[in-house]
Amino acid sequence: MAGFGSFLEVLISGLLAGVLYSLVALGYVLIYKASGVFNYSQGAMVLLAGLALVRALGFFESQGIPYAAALVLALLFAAAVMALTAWIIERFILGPLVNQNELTLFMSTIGAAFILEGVAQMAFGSEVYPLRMFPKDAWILGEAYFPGGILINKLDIWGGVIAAVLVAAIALFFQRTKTGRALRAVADDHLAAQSVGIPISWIWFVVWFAAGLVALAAASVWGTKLGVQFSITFLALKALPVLIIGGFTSVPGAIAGGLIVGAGEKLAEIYLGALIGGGIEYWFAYVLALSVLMVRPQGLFGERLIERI
Amino acid sequence: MFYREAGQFKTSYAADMAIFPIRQDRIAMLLLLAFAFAGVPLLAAFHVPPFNSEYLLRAIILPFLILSLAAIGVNVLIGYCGQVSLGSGAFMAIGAYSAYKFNTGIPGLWLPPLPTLASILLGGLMASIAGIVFGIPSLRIKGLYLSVATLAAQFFFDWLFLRVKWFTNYAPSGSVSAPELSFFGLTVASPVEKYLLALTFVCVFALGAKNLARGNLGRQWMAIRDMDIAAELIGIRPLAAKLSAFAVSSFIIGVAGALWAFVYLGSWEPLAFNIDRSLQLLFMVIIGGLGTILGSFLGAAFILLLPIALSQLPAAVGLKISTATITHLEFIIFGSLICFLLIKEPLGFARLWQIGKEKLRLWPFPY
Amino acid sequence: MSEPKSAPAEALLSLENISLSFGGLKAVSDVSFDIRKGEIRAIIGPNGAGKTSMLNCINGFYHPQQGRITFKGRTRKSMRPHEAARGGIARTFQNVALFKGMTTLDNIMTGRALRMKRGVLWQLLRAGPALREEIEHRRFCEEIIDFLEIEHIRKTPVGKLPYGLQKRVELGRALAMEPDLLLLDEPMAGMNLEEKQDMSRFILDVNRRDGTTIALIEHDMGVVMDISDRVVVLEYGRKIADGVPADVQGNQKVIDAYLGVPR
Amino acid sequence: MANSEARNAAAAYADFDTFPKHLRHHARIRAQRPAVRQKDRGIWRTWTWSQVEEIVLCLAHAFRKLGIERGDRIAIAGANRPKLYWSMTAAQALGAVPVPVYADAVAAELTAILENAGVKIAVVQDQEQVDKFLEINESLGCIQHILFDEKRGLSDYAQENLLDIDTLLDAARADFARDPDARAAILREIDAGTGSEISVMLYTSGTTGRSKGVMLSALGCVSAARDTAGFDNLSDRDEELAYLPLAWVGDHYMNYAQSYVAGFCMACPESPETAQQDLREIGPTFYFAPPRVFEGLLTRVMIRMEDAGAIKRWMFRHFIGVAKNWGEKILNRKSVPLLARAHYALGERLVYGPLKNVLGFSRIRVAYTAGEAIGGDLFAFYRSIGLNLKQLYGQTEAFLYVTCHKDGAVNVETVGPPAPNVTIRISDEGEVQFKSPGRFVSYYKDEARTAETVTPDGFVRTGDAGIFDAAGQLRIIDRAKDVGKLLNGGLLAPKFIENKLKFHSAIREAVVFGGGREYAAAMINIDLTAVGNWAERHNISYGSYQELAAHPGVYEMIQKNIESVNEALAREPMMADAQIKRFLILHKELDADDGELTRTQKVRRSFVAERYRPLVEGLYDGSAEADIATDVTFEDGRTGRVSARLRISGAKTVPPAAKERAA
Repeated sequence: MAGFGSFLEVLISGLLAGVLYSLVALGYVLIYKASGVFNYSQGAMVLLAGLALVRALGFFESQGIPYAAALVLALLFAAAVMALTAWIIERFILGPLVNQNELTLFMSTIGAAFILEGVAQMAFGSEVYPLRMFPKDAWILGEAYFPGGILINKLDIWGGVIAAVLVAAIALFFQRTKTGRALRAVADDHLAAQSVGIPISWIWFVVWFAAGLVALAAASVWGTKLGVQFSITFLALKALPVLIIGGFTSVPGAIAGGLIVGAGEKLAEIYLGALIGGGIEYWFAYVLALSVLMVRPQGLFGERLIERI
Repeated sequence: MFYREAGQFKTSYAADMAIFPIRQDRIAMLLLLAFAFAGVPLLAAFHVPPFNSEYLLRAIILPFLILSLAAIGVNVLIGYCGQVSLGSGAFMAIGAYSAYKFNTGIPGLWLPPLPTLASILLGGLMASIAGIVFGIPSLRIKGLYLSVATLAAQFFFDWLFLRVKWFTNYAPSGSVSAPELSFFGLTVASPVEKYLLALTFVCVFALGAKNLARGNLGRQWMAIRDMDIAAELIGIRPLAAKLSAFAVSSFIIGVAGALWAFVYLGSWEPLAFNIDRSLQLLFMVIIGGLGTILGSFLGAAFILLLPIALSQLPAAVGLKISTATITHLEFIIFGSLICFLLIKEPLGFARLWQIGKEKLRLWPFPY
Repeated sequence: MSEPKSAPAEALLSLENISLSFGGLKAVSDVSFDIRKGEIRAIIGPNGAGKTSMLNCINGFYHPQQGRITFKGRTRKSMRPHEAARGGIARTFQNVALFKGMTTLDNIMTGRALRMKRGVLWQLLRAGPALREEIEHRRFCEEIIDFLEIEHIRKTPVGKLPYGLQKRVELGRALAMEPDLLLLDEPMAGMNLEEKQDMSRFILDVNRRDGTTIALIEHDMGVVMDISDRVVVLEYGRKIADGVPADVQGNQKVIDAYLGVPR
Repeated sequence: MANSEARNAAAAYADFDTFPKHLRHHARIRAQRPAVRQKDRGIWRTWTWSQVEEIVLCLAHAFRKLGIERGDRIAIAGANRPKLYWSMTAAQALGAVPVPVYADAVAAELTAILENAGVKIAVVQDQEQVDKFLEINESLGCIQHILFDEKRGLSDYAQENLLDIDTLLDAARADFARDPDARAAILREIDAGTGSEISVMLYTSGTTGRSKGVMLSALGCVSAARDTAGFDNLSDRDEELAYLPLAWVGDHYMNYAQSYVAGFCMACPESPETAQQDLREIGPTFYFAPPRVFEGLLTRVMIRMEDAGAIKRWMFRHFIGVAKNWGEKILNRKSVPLLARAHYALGERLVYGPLKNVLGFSRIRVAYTAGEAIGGDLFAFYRSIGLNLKQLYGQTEAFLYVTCHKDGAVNVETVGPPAPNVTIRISDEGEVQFKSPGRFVSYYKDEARTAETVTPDGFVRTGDAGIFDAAGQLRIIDRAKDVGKLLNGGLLAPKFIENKLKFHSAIREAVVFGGGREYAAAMINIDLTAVGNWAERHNISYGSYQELAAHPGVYEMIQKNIESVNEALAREPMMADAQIKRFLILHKELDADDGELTRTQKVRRSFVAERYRPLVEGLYDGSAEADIATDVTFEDGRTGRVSARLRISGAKTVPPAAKERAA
């Protein structure tokens, strides 16, 4: 045990890692909130967005375009890919399944995940592609107070910044835009939304596109951290406990859940893992989530349902 | 068209409540069973194609039977009781590793090595106990929240069997091998013997599951599934109903897991029971048809055979495609077919079967 | 039919000073009334008067914040659902709450769940005692099917049935519990004249033949006045009248409530 | 030894001249074979012959305790329930006379019958019947006890003379247990019964005037039933569903008498709504239905097939065509080319077999239709798909059979040769007259009408006009008094034309006029199911029967139907003059409650002509419209007045050229 300094370092790095989980979780929340669909394919979307980004970046750079311009072009390209994806999913999968039960919709997104994973790798390759969008070096802070100081990754800070920007953007979107307000109406009652004349297919497209952009943001951070590769889809599974802790429908919940999971996981690994064997971060988040649910079945920030009969 | 039901009337409730009340169905079922139990081994013995191929029995029919069994277990929980679980793979793993431990003996508990059958059933029992424990949250957590919560079981047991070496008898590679299979003195080794073993298990369990599902317990499960509040108000205890579904479901899944490890794989690693297995089972019951035993078989056949068919297809039509591309294509086609089926028939193959049967019964009328 | 019962029967259930609220919203405030053994007790009132909430308190789906419930001589603050069911309270719902994926027969059989005792192992074999038990209860349910005249839909999944028949099946499921107290929440809503007559006949038959105590919510005043022994009237969660149909009908407060006179 | 026993039994069998004696015989010979089934509480409850015997003895004992003596009358009312049938046998066991009455008869109709019969006890099905009988008895007063089968809704009834059959049975069982002689006494009563006693009284609904009580003797019933059971080889292995009205001779003959004589099992449906399903479950081997049932069934078959997919529709049409060509020949065991036989066999697998299965006809060996003439095409359809459907011609006065088709010699134009032991002659006026074993004794308390009906030499006048064809088969043309002449001298047989019209699925009922007029004209009732379905497919919306009936499109369709009938008539030399020139579609369905139909759903032509006189005038005075106002009875018993303005339309007749060519 390295004392309080080491504890603080673990805590901070955990919290920041948690923010990165939140980035992925935000995509789920967006879609669930607006359409009641639990989107298993969010992980595949991150993979698709990441591959599109990194391969386009490589291509533009190889054409002699300066890095900054190439990056902008690549981001635009990836965004376009996500828009197309959103359109296809809405048009061919979710559209025909409107009014089906939650479970069927969930299964269909698993099907979509298979398709996206296959398409992404077929179109953009299936190797590990390094991405250098954000600095990966670290800061050492507080050497004055703790022996050896506290090591903080710059990338994690970037992740936090991006998450903050996204949350703000989503909040603005929901509060201020007509489509955003419509989205909330749709979430409450599909029929009601239809009766006030909002085309539900448009709303679903918008929300899937938004989730695609969130996936792109997540991919840029995670891609920088790990390289863009197939295993990035497993992030989806990492983000699920974040989601249940925060509640499926809550944007702030996704952030808070991420922080809790990130910090809890790291601390547990260090302090608990030593006792019962390593690798517990693999399941710790889930058990944490389960305990939270036992107390609050709708998650920390979820909306409580009053049952009527 | 094949049905001649005129004159088939029931003079007792027992006959009216039979699994196959229609004579033609009974005959078809008996023929099928006779073929499965006697026909297939005989054909194999006399080397009649395609049953002379070891590949067919060992790599297609055997896994189909065992996964059908697991799917029946999953269906009890999801299809009959409406509790969505994504942790079925873990319960298979519990069945497999517990059976392994019982089969090889647990000196710490003064347990000598137990016979294969006892080990397999005890494996199911262990899974059942774990199922009850992880089913407790279902009392407060509903719907998708519950399904995600069940992933906790999946990841916890994945980790447990990987990291806790006691379960693998400290095998250095982490991989374990099943001892010789022996039932009441009979050794089961050849593909045909293994096939008959798995077939027996599947038939017995399918019958048992069907009996439960159409009895008092099954009705309670379905009541909880269809409208839990009303069920509670007519005196059904959600706790008992849900936990019994978890227990029965996990037991069947656990036995299937033990069979999967002992009979099909022979030697295995925890990877054999990861989240992909859970999702695969989930697909089987949904594509096959929730709340039907038949659907478990149809779903298992489809999900298992589809990738095999897909991987054989390019070669069969003479296309030369790189293996990576084939894998990706498989992903795409598999995903598309899933979506297509969900859109076309959300109630699964069993529903299609039922519609087809109804059509035959009413033939030539359309309805 | 309308002649008063001779000796004043004892109360099967009494509710004292029940208050119930959701968050800040008061659904029921300080309501007391009783239901006597063997009577048909109607609860009426305009929409949103708290009638269904009262039934929900009686069978334990809601837990009132204040008040006491005495059922069969035992007094408690609130009921629990399965406790109510075991105590002999059955219920039908305003918006039919059947098990949609099951047949008429299976729905009614669920009403017998409490009385079926055979263990899982026997059920697994579906032989011996389990089969005998199943048949015995099937026989019971068939009597109900015969009574409610729903033979022709015995094996139809209830989701496919028209509304009127669903209401009947739901009554069948409640009857299968052999209840002492039967709570009916708008049993005749959305029915035509003929269906209403049938339903009234069933309710009266159950009451007369089996001596089942019945509490019902109903909007059709004709039916209420015809079949009920006593009527309690709620408005905005408060009791405004209680008595035999003739008295209640003449009560000025009740007339105002129904005509919407501002208070 | 077993052989001689059987021989003895067979010899003794010939002496059984009453139904109770037959019951005792079966209870001895086939004690454990099923006698009666009833779909009850979801399953087919089955009673063996020995159980039935015990119940009937108990019931008879109960009747006796209630004061029933030889010759008393007992009314039976309700649906086809075993206990009602058993009550008949129990009454017969005591020498009393069961009087089954129509369950749906209105009170006034019923009062007349009960008064005429002077019934002492009524055995009824349920609360509905109890209410009716209680009401009637307030004025009648002769009914001493009312016994009921289903106690639902009756627990509140305080009337002392209201008795539950089950309670009576329990009491009787107790009596038997206590006093062995009680049972023996009933057995003695059965032995004392003779074939000359009246076995049953059936009230005919008659197309004119009040109902008459047809008295049938026990031996007459038994002999008639035995003759025909032998004719069709009925045995104790046959099964049958009893679904026809108890009071109709058809039911009493087919379900009651035949079952006792042949010893087969009779099944009772669960409720009228489930009768079709119950028929399918039982899969009877012997079946009897009036043409209207076969007609309704075919209409539903055609409607359902119209909703089938294109391939199935094609397949259906194709194989029905094949059946039309060969089915009848195969059924009559004529020689048929091998290829056609194979083609038909394929059709049997794909269409006819399954069709018969869904209709519940798979196991039928013999099916009869009677009551009125059946359309030729309708008849041919069922025979072509392999259903051995035959016609019989009969009357209550004959205990049903006068003639019937022989297997292998079936011709739809005729009703077959005289049944075994029946003698038939055609009077000079062309009326069919017969003498048969089952011939009735007389009308109860109605000597005058008995004398009108029975000739001095013992033949019964049927009132039908008929001729024998070359093969010795009887052909019924019409009611003797209905056959008329047009002004130009052409023959007009209204029933003949009406039946041709009714074969079209859109036409439910038709009334043809023209006797003493210039030409034939028709009033049409459309079939709401068939036309409603047609309207749905053509996006025609309608609010009521009346609105649909008046729709121009419907008129057009009916006109086409009539014209096709005219073409068919043109081909018949004797009928060619009676083609229909003008018609109208009635605004309401003809209804037994309004007196327009008899209880057996036959048109009362003269009544209709009188009631709709303005319309009939309209048909002949050339006007395009006619007004009518009529009183109607609604379902709930209220009456009201309906008035309407109906369109009258013309139909093309086939020119004489065609007639000449045909001739």
